[in-house]
Amino acid sequence: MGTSALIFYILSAVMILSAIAAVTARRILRAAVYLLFALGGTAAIYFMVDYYFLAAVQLIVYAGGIVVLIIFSILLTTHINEKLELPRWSKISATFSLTAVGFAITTYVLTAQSFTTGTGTFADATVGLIGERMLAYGEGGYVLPFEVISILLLAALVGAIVIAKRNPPAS
Amino acid sequence: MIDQVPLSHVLSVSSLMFFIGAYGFLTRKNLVTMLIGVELMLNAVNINFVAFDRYLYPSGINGHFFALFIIAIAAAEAAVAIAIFINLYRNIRSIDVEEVDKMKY
Amino acid sequence: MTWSELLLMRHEWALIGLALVLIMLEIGISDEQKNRIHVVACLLMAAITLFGFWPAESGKIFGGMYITDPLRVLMKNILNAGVLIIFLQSSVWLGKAGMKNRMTEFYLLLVSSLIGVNYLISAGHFLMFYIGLELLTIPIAALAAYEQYQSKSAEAGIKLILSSAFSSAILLFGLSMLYGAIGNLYFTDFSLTDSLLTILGFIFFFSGLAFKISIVPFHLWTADVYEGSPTNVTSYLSVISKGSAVFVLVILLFTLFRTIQPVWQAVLYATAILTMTIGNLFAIRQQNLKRFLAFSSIAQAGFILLGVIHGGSLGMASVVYFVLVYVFSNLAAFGVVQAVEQATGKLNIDDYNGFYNTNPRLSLTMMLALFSLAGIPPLAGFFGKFFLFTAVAESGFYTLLLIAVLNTVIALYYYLLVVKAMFINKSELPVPVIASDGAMRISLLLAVTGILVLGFYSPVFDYINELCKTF
Amino acid sequence: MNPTLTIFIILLPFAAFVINGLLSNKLPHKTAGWLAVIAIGISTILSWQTAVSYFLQSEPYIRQLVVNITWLRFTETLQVDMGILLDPISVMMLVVITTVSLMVFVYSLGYMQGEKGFVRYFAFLSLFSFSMLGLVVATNLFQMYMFWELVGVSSYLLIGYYYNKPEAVAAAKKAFIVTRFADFGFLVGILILSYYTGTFDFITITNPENPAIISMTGISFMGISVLTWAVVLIFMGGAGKSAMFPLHIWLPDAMEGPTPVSALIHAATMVVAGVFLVARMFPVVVFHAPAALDVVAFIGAFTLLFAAIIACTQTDIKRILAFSTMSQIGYMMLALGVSGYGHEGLGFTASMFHLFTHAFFKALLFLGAGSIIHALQANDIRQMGGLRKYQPVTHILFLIACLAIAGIPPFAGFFSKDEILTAALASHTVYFGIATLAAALTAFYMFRLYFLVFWNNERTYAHTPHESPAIMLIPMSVLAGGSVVAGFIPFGNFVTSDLKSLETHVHLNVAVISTAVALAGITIAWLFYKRKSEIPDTIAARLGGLYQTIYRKFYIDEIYLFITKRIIFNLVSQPLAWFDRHIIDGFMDLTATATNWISAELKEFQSGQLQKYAYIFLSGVILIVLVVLYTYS
Repeated sequence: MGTSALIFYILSAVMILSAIAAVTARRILRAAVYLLFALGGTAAIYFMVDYYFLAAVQLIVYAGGIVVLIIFSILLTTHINEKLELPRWSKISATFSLTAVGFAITTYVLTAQSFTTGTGTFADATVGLIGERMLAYGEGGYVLPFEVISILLLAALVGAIVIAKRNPPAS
Repeated sequence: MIDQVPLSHVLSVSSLMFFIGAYGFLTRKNLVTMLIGVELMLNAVNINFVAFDRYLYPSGINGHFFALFIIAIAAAEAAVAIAIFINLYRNIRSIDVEEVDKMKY
Repeated sequence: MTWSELLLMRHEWALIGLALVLIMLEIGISDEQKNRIHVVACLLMAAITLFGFWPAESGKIFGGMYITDPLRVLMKNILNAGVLIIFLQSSVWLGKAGMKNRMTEFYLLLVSSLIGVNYLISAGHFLMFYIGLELLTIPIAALAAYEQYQSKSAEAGIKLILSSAFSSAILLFGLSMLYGAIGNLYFTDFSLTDSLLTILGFIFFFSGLAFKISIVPFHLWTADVYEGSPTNVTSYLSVISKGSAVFVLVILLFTLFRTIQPVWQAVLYATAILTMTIGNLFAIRQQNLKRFLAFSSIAQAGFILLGVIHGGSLGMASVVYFVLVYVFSNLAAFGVVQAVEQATGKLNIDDYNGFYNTNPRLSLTMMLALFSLAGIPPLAGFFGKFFLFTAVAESGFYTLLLIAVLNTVIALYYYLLVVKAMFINKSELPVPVIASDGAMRISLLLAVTGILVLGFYSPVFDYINELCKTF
Repeated sequence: MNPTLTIFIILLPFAAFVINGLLSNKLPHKTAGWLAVIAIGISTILSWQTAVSYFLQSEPYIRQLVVNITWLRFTETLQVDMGILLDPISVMMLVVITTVSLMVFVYSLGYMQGEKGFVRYFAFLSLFSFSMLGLVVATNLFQMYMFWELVGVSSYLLIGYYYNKPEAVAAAKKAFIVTRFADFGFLVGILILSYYTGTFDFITITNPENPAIISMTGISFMGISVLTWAVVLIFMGGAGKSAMFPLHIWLPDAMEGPTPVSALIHAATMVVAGVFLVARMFPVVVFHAPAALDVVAFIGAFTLLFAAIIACTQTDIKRILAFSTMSQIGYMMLALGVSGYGHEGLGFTASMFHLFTHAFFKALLFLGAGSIIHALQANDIRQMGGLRKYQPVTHILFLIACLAIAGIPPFAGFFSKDEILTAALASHTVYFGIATLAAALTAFYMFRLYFLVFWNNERTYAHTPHESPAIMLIPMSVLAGGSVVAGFIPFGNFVTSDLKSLETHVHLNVAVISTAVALAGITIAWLFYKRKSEIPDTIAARLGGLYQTIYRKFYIDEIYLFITKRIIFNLVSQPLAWFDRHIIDGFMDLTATATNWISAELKEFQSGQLQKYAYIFLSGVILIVLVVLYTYS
């Protein structure tokens, strides 16, 4: 086993464990922190497959943005020391068996599939290349989704503000 | 890394993360923690895209772009979701999912 | 990229333009003149809808990310017309105190969602498909929670956004597997092979889309969200959101997933039966009209699947035609519900007792809408169902046809319950005479004209049929 | 007369509907009522003109498409037209519908006077006439189906219209749903037929030499030819509208509607639509699907007897008439079922003839019942009696109708029933036996009704019943005139299965038998129901012949009593009525209950719990994956 393989397995273990912790921790704030670890681990994997830009985005937007958003909302809606109730045993067991079956099937299918390893040469995902592709409008160009997602972000922004902003109550 | 770790291992990790996320979504009582479950699921999807991209179709990096966009959309979705949570919290002083059941049958 | 190529995207340009105009107005207009925004929005939307019927060309731009052809343009036009009706029906609700200063945001969110619908239909790449789908949903989730001081509205928003996020995650998971199997996300050379991975990926992907159409067992959010949302948002969800998802489902199944037709036919066969039956069984026991219409729309979705199963141009034409009819019928029903709700706050079927005596025109509209939904000739809804049944008969699924036919009998029963309440039941305290405003009247007139004209004017189906043959 | 003018026959009532419907709040009652009456009046005149000019041309008559507009195009070959098809049966139906409608409209002016929704009532009534007329002139199956449904809708509105009783509402719904259920058989039948023949057009479809039709006889599904399936399914629609067993359950309940509505819809027009449909399809059925015709005959005969027996026990005047209608339609169906083609087509002619005469006397019976109900405000015949003194005109008119339906010469019913019996005799003795027995029962229950209402118990009423106004009596008299003379029309010259003239004449032996059984029925009714309160008087008058009286009383009366009370009433009729009410009806209620029960059991799925929803969502996905993967690997 090579070094990078070893790092991958360790990272995977950390990611999986923190993911499990994130969905079971009884203190919500801790759950958010575990989520941060899981997302950070993912970013590390992106690094390992040479997707540096994606890794950076993962850290900035996901870990930096979403997790902070989540932490804010937790602070706004719960007490720091509040412990979540444990879900009912029936719920846990039913859900556990369902997700376990789901995991078993998908893993079975994914491992049974014989993938033909890629033939093309790796297009080094440098920032420059990404930038060019983002603004290209031919085949393989992503300018259209790039523009459309700006509408989505704007709409989300407007939506979030207009809901969260408390108007003076109707007289 | 790609010459040392088989693709199926990466995919297994992502599947596991996906279903852990689903488990969280299905069992957690607090709405925010349910959202955490969704984020885990989306993250697993991203790993899938990246892994397929890097292992099988390295020349196109389409999966890479898809992952980028998923991150952005996840952020937007989370923002709106949290705005609604806060609004609910102001109305009923709770964000327990089991209390969000005024409408049924 | 030339000017004429960019013009292929004119539906989206027009809507983006509308959004910009709304933002400008919001900045430039004083609070007293806020009402004008409503007028401007309705007029511009009407202009866009009409403008959409300008003869369309086919083409692909942005390297195949965006595809357009006359059939897709027709689909967009149908949905634009639906949104126009919803705009018109919103005036009373937006005029209420507390809602007035959030009018622009309302239109902005609705228009963004409609832009999402347009991109969804024209998607030529799964990324555009996904962005379209999310752009369709996220603003609507915000709108579902728009009534800030009502916990029901927040509940609707939460149920919508969380379950939609969950379903999106499942859809994406399926999509990632399809990507793994094919290595391409453009629709143009998306060649599926028949492997376990593609089937698994397809089913995950399909469930995410089925969620938007409210196919059983992915439908459970529907009734709750419909009940809690403001009524015009409910109409949007039940007509535009569902209609666009149906359109895109048909496009995808008939082109990209053609190679695995036996798989999706089997899946649709089972879910269609479940959807029709469950929708009907639940509709029977509803008292709240919005929930009632929610389950009725679930049952209608089951009927739509009958045409999808067919897999040929007749099936496609029958689906497009049915959605067209469904847009008008459902919006007429929701329009009446909304008029009554805004005037009195009443939503229960019992509240409609003796409705005919006080509001003959509204109740006749409602009756036409319900009869059209039930499929009684010569209203448009009958032809919609008739073409769907013809499609099923042609594909040879006779058992399915029989079940569908039995389900229309059950459906008739509960639609009649409402008609009975309005026309036959007596009430001590009927709904008072409602003076609906001009915009609402125009919207109902449009919807009723649709119900009647589509039933009698046959070239519409001919036209759709021709488009589907060449698709 | 220019045949395209026939379009006005249909459009005029529609215009009346539109005007009355849109202006329901603004029009004064009188204007609205007379508007509708004038519209249907002109239609009636035009229909008679059409009939005269049509039947004056030399036979064989031709099927004429006087109006034809292409309306919907499904494929290059399959298209739907809207138009007017004139042939002997449609022309005859035009006359029947407009005439009876006109009488009912005029009658309603008096009967419904002062009712709250007067204008709406006339609007719906006009809508009904319009749809019924559109149905009979349909040039193709699809147009017929459209109007068929429209007829259903308008009758729904009319049945549920008048009384604010819950029964009326339930009845309206039941009528609509049962007939709709049947209509889906019709629709599927149309789909099959059009799928194979590539057309909806009647002239093409009913042409026995059409190769597409012949090829359909060769394709079999579950051992029966596709054509037979299609025809039987279409017949299912007809059985629903015509209240044939077991789809008849809606008709007795539909009597909750206003009485003139019953006269129009449930006696003369809508309920015979099924008969008309079978007659429409007749040429192809008789040659290529004789098995379907056997079904028609069997169901007709069964309903005929079944309904006649039940009618003997009923006490609600309108229910008696309802069951009587079912039974008479059974006659028509039976006659069609046993009919051949061309020279052997007596049954066809007889059926149409009976449809024609029945329209007059049954409408008259209902209007008479309306007149009685109007005077007494009661439906139960046990609360009536001796009305001949209070309502002399109604009495006479009602008697004429009773004689006509009982088949006493020279009233109309005699002639048509005679032809039916002849046709039945030529087919099978069992059918003849059933038809004869039912004829006796008909006479019996009609006169039971007649005696109980107009004679029997001469009670005093709290409010002295009064004779109805002229505006109600005049239409009744017109119908009574029809009931007397309609039988003398040489129907075989006009309406036949092959459009050529058919020689018909009264068959003496059949006529004697049928008249004899009818008289027997009347006599039984007379003995049993007329005398009741008069027995002491009779005894006093015949004191000298005391022995004879006792003799008669001991034997004949007791036998009558035994036969009527013990056997017919207790052993046959009542169980049948119970069966009808509880088993057949109950089946439908059970379906409704079961549906409600299932939906109540399922409601837990809709728990309001987001996570449960998501759980079901994910389970659905995984279940589908498991099933599909299992099938494909």
